[in-house]
Amino acid sequence: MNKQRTSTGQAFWATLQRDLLIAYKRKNDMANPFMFFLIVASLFPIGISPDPERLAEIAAGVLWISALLASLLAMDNLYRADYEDGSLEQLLLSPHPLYFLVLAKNIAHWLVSGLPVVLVSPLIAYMLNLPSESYMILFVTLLLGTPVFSLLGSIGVALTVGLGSRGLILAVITLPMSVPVLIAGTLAIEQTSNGASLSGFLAILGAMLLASISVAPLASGAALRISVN
Amino acid sequence: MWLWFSKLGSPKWFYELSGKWLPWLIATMILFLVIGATWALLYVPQDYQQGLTNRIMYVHVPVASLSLSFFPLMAVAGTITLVWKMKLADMVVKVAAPLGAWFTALALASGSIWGVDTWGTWWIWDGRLTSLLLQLFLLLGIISLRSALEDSDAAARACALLSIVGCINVVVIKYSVDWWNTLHQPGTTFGMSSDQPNGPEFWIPLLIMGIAVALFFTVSLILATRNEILERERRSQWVQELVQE
Amino acid sequence: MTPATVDTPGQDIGTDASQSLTSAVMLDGTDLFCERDDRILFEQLNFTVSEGQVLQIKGSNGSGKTTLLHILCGLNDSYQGSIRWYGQAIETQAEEFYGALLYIGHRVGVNKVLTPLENLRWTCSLQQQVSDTELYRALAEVGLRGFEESQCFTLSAGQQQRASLARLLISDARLWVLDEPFTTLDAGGLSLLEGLLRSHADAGGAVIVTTHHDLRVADLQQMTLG
Amino acid sequence: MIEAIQFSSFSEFIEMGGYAFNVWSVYGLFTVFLIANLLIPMRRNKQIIRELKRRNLLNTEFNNGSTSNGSIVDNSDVDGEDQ
Repeated sequence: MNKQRTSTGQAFWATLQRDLLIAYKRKNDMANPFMFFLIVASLFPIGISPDPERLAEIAAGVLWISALLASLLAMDNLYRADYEDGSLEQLLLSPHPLYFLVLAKNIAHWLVSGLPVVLVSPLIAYMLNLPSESYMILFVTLLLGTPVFSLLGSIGVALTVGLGSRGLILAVITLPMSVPVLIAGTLAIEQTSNGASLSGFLAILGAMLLASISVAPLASGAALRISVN
Repeated sequence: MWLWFSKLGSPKWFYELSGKWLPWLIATMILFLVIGATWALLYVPQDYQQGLTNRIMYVHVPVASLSLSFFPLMAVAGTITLVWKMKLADMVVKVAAPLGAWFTALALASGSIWGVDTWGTWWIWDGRLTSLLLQLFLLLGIISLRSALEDSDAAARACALLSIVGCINVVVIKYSVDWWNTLHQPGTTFGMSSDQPNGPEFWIPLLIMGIAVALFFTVSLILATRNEILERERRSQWVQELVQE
Repeated sequence: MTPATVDTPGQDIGTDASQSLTSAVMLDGTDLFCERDDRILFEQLNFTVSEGQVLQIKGSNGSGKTTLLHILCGLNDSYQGSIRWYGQAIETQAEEFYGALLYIGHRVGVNKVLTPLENLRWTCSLQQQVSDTELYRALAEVGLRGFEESQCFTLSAGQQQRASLARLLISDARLWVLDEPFTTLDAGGLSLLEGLLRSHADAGGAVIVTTHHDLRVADLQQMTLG
Repeated sequence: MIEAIQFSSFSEFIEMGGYAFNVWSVYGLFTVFLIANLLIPMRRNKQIIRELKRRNLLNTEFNNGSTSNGSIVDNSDVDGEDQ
């Protein structure tokens, strides 16, 4: 009868593995944000101008905004299935701190929806004629910034998971919150191309990432409790 | 202290007390408004740069600075809602959001009207206006979340949480927008911040208008909260007795 | 609006009823009050569940059964009154309480794209370490032999329910809280679950269950809401 | 400290040194904002009280007519004092 309790670390891994497994089994859901990113980013040259110089000017902003929108689109299925099938209740009733379990879900979600976008961003950057010395900066800043989008978005999804039509509310809640990251990310690319040093921007983005890692899962967890209530 | 706190949490107590205070508050508010507006419109000297548009400052500055107090207010009330489950605090969170949106919208409108002549355009992505705009969006998000959630208890807590998160976010947004703005417009001393009132003939009427708008903020918050109390407590004994009178 | 009634029917099957008199009170609630959107679901509700007892909660639709279960588990805290775990407030010993609690809700917590095996592995690992042999054995015992590796959306509702009930075989949780576990089960599943409840109670565990099914267990308490 | 009135005539005051539109539209918006945020809640307050009164009247009539239960308030024990 007496069995070994899992440590919080084991529960964290189990949750991470489970969510990655679900994502693997639902490849469509996984591909959608990625496709969305590609399509949105390629709409800008069509909508604004194919002129390489003008594109180079807006490329950083286009990439960041597309990444933000793709992350927002992907957010919706972070907790919805769990809410509908009751797994969320199991998550909340676990003896382990909810913080780590929510963090595991957020990490899994970012690995599936955020990381592919980051990885493909240099390709889009090339198509948008971003100066080649900015590729690395774009890549690194997106790598630091997109997890923040996921973590912040997670709060919004957790608050709205019980709602029937949540798409727009989620956007209205989440997008303004993402502005600081957007500012830091685009400024980093723009200012370093003007000769500023990168480290300050990385420090700011890193600080934002750390702050949201430490606070956002707590808020998401509280929001999930409210939604299940 | 604790007794006072729990008493304050009682909607009935608040309704009765605020009923007694309201006439006085409204009277003081009108007094300050009349003095402040007359002074601002008639007596304040012309600004050497802006001419008579400096009269707009006496509306814009108090409204804009008070609109910055909504998120802290909602965050404090939201914390009380979450921790002590005080109903009155949730009512404040609920009524403060639309009121804050009105304040922010007026601050934006007066700011852009003021800017028409200084900037030559109705809208400019000025640091202050941009962060006010984002604050307006956040407030609208809270309002729409409230209306979307059917269960009142869940709505109360969800909005309380979002207010706290939003409050932290507003601060971060403010700093990052300022930073963004200074980097994009190096060396502009253009705009409202350069025209600080410098003598007492400028700032005393501003102070009076500031007090007037703060009183208005209090009065309108109390009025809205009182209605919310009546609606939520409509089944309770004391509301029934009140209605019978 | 009427206070909930608690009565213990004189059902006596197998074990000695006096056993429950000496056993410790596991979970008790005093003076519980819950109101939802201006409607009182229950007030002055008292209950105790001791080791070896099964508490059956009955009530018409919308009488607050699920809400009560959520309150007992701490999923819902918009209530007044006190709930104690072995005589102490739950908040002071949350980790022990949640380590000893097994809850299966109306939504059973089975992800549709995962297999029963993967589902079971995750839900169990939130509480305790478990080996694959145990998982397979449990799934076989609830009648899912051969379905371990098929995705849950291909299974029937009853089979999904069984997949969730397999947890009962693995878990060493002392308190089971089950919300309408019988609804989608067939006759075989019914007697299987009843057997599980009986052996859990015999081993000193406690069960709180909402159902209208007539339970045949030794130490049964019934409570009707609404 | 208080300077003289800045305007020599009323029409000059209205003109606001050529900024009539800017200044007066801001003050106009401000006034509308003040009045709206005071009058609307005040009227709403009266409206709620009227509505509650009417509902009570209906309740009493209904109760007197159908059952002998004279209670008006259905949840009289909920006093709103609970936190």
